[in-house]
Amino acid sequence: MDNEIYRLPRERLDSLIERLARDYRVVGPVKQGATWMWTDVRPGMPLALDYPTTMLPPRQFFAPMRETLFRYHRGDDGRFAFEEPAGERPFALLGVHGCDLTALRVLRAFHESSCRDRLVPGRLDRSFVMGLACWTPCLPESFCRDMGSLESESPASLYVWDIGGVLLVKVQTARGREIMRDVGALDAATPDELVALRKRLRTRPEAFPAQLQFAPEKLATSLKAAESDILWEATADRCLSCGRCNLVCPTCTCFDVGDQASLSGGDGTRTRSWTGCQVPGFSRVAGGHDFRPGRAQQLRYRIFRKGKYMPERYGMVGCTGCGRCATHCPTHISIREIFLQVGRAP
Amino acid sequence: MGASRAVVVRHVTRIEGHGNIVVDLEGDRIKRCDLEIVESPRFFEVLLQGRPYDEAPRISCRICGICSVGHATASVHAVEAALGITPGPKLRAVRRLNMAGEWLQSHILHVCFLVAPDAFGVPSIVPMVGSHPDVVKRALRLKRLANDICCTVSGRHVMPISYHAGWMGHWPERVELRALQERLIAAEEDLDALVELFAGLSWPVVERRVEHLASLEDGGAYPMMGGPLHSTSGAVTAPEAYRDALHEYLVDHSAAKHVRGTDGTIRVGALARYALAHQRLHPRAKDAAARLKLRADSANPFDYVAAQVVESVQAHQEALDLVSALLVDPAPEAPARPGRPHGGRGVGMVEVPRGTLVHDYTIGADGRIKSANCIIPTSLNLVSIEGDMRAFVPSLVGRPSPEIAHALEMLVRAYDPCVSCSVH
Amino acid sequence: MRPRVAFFSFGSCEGCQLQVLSVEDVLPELLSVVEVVNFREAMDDRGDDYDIAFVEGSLVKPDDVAELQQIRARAKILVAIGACACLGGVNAMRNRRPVTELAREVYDGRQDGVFAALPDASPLSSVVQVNYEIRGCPIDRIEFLEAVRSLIAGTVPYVPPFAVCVECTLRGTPCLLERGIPCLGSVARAGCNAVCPAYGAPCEACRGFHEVPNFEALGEAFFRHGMTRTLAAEKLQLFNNYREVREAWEQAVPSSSAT
Amino acid sequence: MPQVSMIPEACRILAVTPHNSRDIHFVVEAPKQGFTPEPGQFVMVSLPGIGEAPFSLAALPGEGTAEGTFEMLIRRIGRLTNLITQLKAGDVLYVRGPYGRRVEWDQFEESNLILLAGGLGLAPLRSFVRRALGRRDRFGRIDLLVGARSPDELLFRTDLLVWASRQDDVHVHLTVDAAREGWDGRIGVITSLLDGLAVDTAGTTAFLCGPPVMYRHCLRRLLAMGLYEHNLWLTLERRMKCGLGLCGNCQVDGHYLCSEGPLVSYREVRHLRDVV
Ligand SMILES: Cc1cc2nc3c(=O)[nH]c(=O)nc-3n(C[C@H](O)[C@H](O)[C@H](O)COP(=O)(O)OP(=O)(O)OC[C@H]3O[C@@H](n4cnc5c(N)ncnc54)[C@H](O)[C@@H]3O)c2cc1C
Ligand code: SF4
Ligand code: SF4
Ligand code: SF4
Repeated sequence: MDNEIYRLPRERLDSLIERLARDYRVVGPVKQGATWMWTDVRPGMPLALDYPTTMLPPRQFFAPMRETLFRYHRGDDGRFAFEEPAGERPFALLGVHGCDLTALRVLRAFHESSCRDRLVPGRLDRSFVMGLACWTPCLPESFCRDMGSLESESPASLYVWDIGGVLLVKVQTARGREIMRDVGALDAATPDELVALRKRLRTRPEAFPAQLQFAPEKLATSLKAAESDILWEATADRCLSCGRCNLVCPTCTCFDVGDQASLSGGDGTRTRSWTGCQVPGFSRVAGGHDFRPGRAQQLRYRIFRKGKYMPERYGMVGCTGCGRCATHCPTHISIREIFLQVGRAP
Repeated sequence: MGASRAVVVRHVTRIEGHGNIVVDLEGDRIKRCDLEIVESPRFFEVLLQGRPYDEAPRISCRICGICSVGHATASVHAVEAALGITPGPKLRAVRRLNMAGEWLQSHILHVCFLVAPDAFGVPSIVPMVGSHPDVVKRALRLKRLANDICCTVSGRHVMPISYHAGWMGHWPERVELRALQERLIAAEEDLDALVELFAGLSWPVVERRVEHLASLEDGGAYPMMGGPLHSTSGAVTAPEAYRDALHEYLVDHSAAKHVRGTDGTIRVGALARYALAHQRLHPRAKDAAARLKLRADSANPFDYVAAQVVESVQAHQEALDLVSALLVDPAPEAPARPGRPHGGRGVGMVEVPRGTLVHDYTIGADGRIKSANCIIPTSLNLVSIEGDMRAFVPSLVGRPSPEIAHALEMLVRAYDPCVSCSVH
Repeated sequence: MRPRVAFFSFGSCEGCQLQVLSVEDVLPELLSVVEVVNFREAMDDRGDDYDIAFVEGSLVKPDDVAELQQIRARAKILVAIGACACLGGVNAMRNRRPVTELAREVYDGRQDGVFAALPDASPLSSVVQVNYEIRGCPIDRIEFLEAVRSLIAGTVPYVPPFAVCVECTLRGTPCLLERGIPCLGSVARAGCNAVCPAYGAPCEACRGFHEVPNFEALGEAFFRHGMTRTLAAEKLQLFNNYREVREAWEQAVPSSSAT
Repeated sequence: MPQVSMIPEACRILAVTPHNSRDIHFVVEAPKQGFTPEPGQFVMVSLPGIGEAPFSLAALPGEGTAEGTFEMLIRRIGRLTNLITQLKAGDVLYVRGPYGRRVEWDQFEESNLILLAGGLGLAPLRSFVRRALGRRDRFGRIDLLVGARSPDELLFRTDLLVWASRQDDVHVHLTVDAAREGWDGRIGVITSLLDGLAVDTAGTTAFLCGPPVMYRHCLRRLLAMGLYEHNLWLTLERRMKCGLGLCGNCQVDGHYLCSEGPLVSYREVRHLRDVV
């Protein structure tokens, strides 16, 4: 593998962005106030290679937060005609951490299991991803190492280690090689650099102390044992049903559908927008019956979906350990603590 | 002794809030001639008590939908004065831009939507959509632009969001400013046509000796963001000493307090500002005043309309200048820190579309408002409005009651009173 | 036939009516789908024959009650617009103190004639049946137009059941609460596109609450972010202080004894 | 294939029959492409600008209704249905589908069938009855048990009359929760209709559709009667926004009922939470 690792002098990042901008809309993490957001980057803008993590996950580019499904227009015969929006420019995501790379694999697994929507898989195919290795946990709530996503290097055409002076880039796809060639960065990493990299990788786990005392594959069984409502109720007392945990989660996929229209109703759009199982109204049907009423049941559902249903159905745990939901929960309901609790339960 | 008759207009239309005109005539003799203010008191001065000062601009802007930016500005000025905060130049520029937006919005609403129907003899702007589509479209475009200025600066055109003592919760971004700049330039034609339209209209004349007041800024800018209170009598009063110049008192027929100047009737608003500061106008606004034949010494309340048209041109030019200046460097400014964090008393006095607005707060060491007093331009004008009604009625007595009523409504409307504001 | 609509206002700043007037770009279209028969702020017409009445403001003075009942009797559909009409809004903050005290502070104790005030400022629903509510201080013009569109189409307006946080997060606004700013978004009803946090001010729940507000947890959230639980109660007073609205949170978050 | 599979097709309403003040029966032109539904499937119906919702097929094309058409019974209950139920013949609905799991009908052959319909639940079960009657010789005894809140709310009365007159083919049992004068039928909950029903436990398949409260009681009774879990079929109607197994609103324990249901056997879902 070592012969596929090249050196990218830091100042060449700019030419990389420039090169990508020819074919893609280029986005990377940018600090906005107190938070990091995925934002368009242009050559000349410093690309943050040491950002903690973004508030909103990269899935926003594959399944936009609010996405127009189609536009409609009432014709002279009184009937509506429908029109799909034009396909957007494919994008290149720069600096995606292991947790978020894992999440992209979860998204693909989910969509390929029930692939009647071609928007998301299509975007996954067309986009360009540059992964980025982490050396320290992003957030106090991160437990990516325990979830096995710290080491994730795919799906990414290029994968970057920042080892101080120079950036080491692993080429993982033909497209990645093409881009590296175009920016003239096909100098192999030197033996010294590779030694340095290996050393860093060896000591990295020390920076990520273990948070769970069991393997993530065990989650499904421990959760099955955690059917008891007491656990859920005690935690859910603190839940505001604000839905932030769902929205910031990199592997949530649920959406709501709604129509917007002009005043006379003649023109409009049908859009889908993110929602989630902890958002009020999610499981309620006409007439007001809610099949999953109450915060405890909804909280339980989210955790079960990540830890049990998703691995059972898609072969991948739905939680990547990124720490977003706990960090952005107003009362710090922590999925890590819940996993820990159920894992400890007899 | 002639027959007695009453002219009553319940809830004068096309003004903000609820007011009744009540006139009792006995032959030619005026027995009673009042503008009853029957708006509901909401006790804002009490609502503010005990609240943290950061909330003050957001609470007090709810006094009035039309001049919410003005209230937020006066309020934030009062807080800043109490805490010893000196806002930076960019903060002042952004706030002034927002005020210019509100002036434009409020004046256009008044002259085009509320007053123009009188000139065209229709009950509202709705029939004008068919009869004068250009006038209406132009008014709508200008109003939209004015609203968008306010949205860009403070998030909404009613109830600004981003106002804090010493800082902004949001700074307009370059793209937003550039978009505004383009639209402001494009709107010059519309303003020109507006001046043209009003230059061709004529109004009744009611002249009476009054004192005009406006708070003039140091430095020669057109009065908007406040400063010492100047009078056409020559008197100048510091904002903190406003009580020396303005005496509030209660009358039976008005939930809004009446205010007396040192020397009887006072007037504030566009016409007063014009009287005191017409030399400070932008050349284009001066030109508009010339086309409208607006005299600097006019005391005719119907000239408020022309003065508002002039000020619309002024507000538009100011907005354009401010946007262009901000575009040179739109980066946010560092927040200004309090020099007196333990609080104290502060007075915010600004010129809102309808005239001089005063917010006077005392803030305690705990950061809460201990007491508040607000004086509203419409209150300042009430005595004058009634005085003008009294001066106007004798020239109307020969006419049928509905005509008298209509003429008086037009007079009241000319002042652009904001009744819910005046009662607060 | 175009439905006839009328606008009325009680104790308020008339900002919601102003929002209605600020639909400039679609005003001609609006006038082609409804007939406005009464709108004192903008027109002389005073039609008494209307299908839909949009009513702004709280009931604050004694005459208001009968007047509202008359509107209710005439209108087929009565829509409360704005925080004052739906919740009591800022007006209800005064209900913390007896009206005699307020009169003493502001009107030298006078409570007669034009100075008369009801003991409590209250929402329309305290006196009549309200068919629909368009919330917010002020109402959102898009939401208003959407409601009009639904009503003229013959169905009920959509009301989002979830919290302002949902819209706030989807807008990508960094959370104010996380920075120790007392934001009520997690209990407030969405629909405004979380405009306040986006412009740097905490949400003050001017649209009332979403379907399942958890006020204990709100106090807890404030506490975890370095504020007091009492502060939560204090913020809730701003727009949600009318008796029946207050009942929802009063027990859950301790109130300071301060006024 | 378009990228977005949620674009509907304009389908003309051919006939409208109110069954009572809020339940309206529609005969609708079927979408042109690939519309070959099975009983238990549903369509997504929308009015642009208002919204979209799932509705069961009350008759499949060519099975008791003309080829190229299908039927629905729609109850006025909210934002969208308020408007749909005001439409007239000639108006247009926007339809996509069919959606939902295709359950093989061969497996039910030779079996006795019990169909339990509570209220609106008769709408989907009507296409089951028609399918069975259309191939009458392949099934054993057929019992249709219908419960309604009141006589006024009994739906598809013409069908019920016709079926009732075909004693040899299908046994129709009716009950209402509460009656007013003039009703001489049975009064009581739908489970009471199971009393005295002679069944061959191994050879009987039951289909249930009705309001949420109905399921638990009926299932308990049917199991007590000795029916096998894999022979009990339920239609599980949840909130559905896409019909494609994507939006997640219909999930039960990770199962997407819009594509893995709504028709499921009790055996398949028994262990799931909040199913009944
Ligand atoms: C598989 C299936 C089959 C159905 N068959 C029929 C039928 O044959 N006849 C009939 O009258 N009704 C049927 N329903 C219920 C029907 O979908 C609801 O009555 C309808 O969604 C009400 O929409 P509304 O906008 O009028 O109501 P509102 O209460 O205003 O609904 C608001 C939104 O919530 C969603 N929603 C509400 N209730 C449901 C629900 N039960 N299922 C899915 N989404 C919901 C809708 O998308 C709707 O846009 C069926 C539901 C499902 C899941
Ligand atoms: S973010 Fe926290 S409070 Fe909000 S819904 Fe999720 S678990 Fe509940
Ligand atoms: S800023 Fe307020 S509304 Fe936005 S997410 Fe945070 S708590 Fe919710
Ligand atoms: S963010 Fe909160 S206070 Fe602001 S408009 Fe929305 S509901 Fe009202």
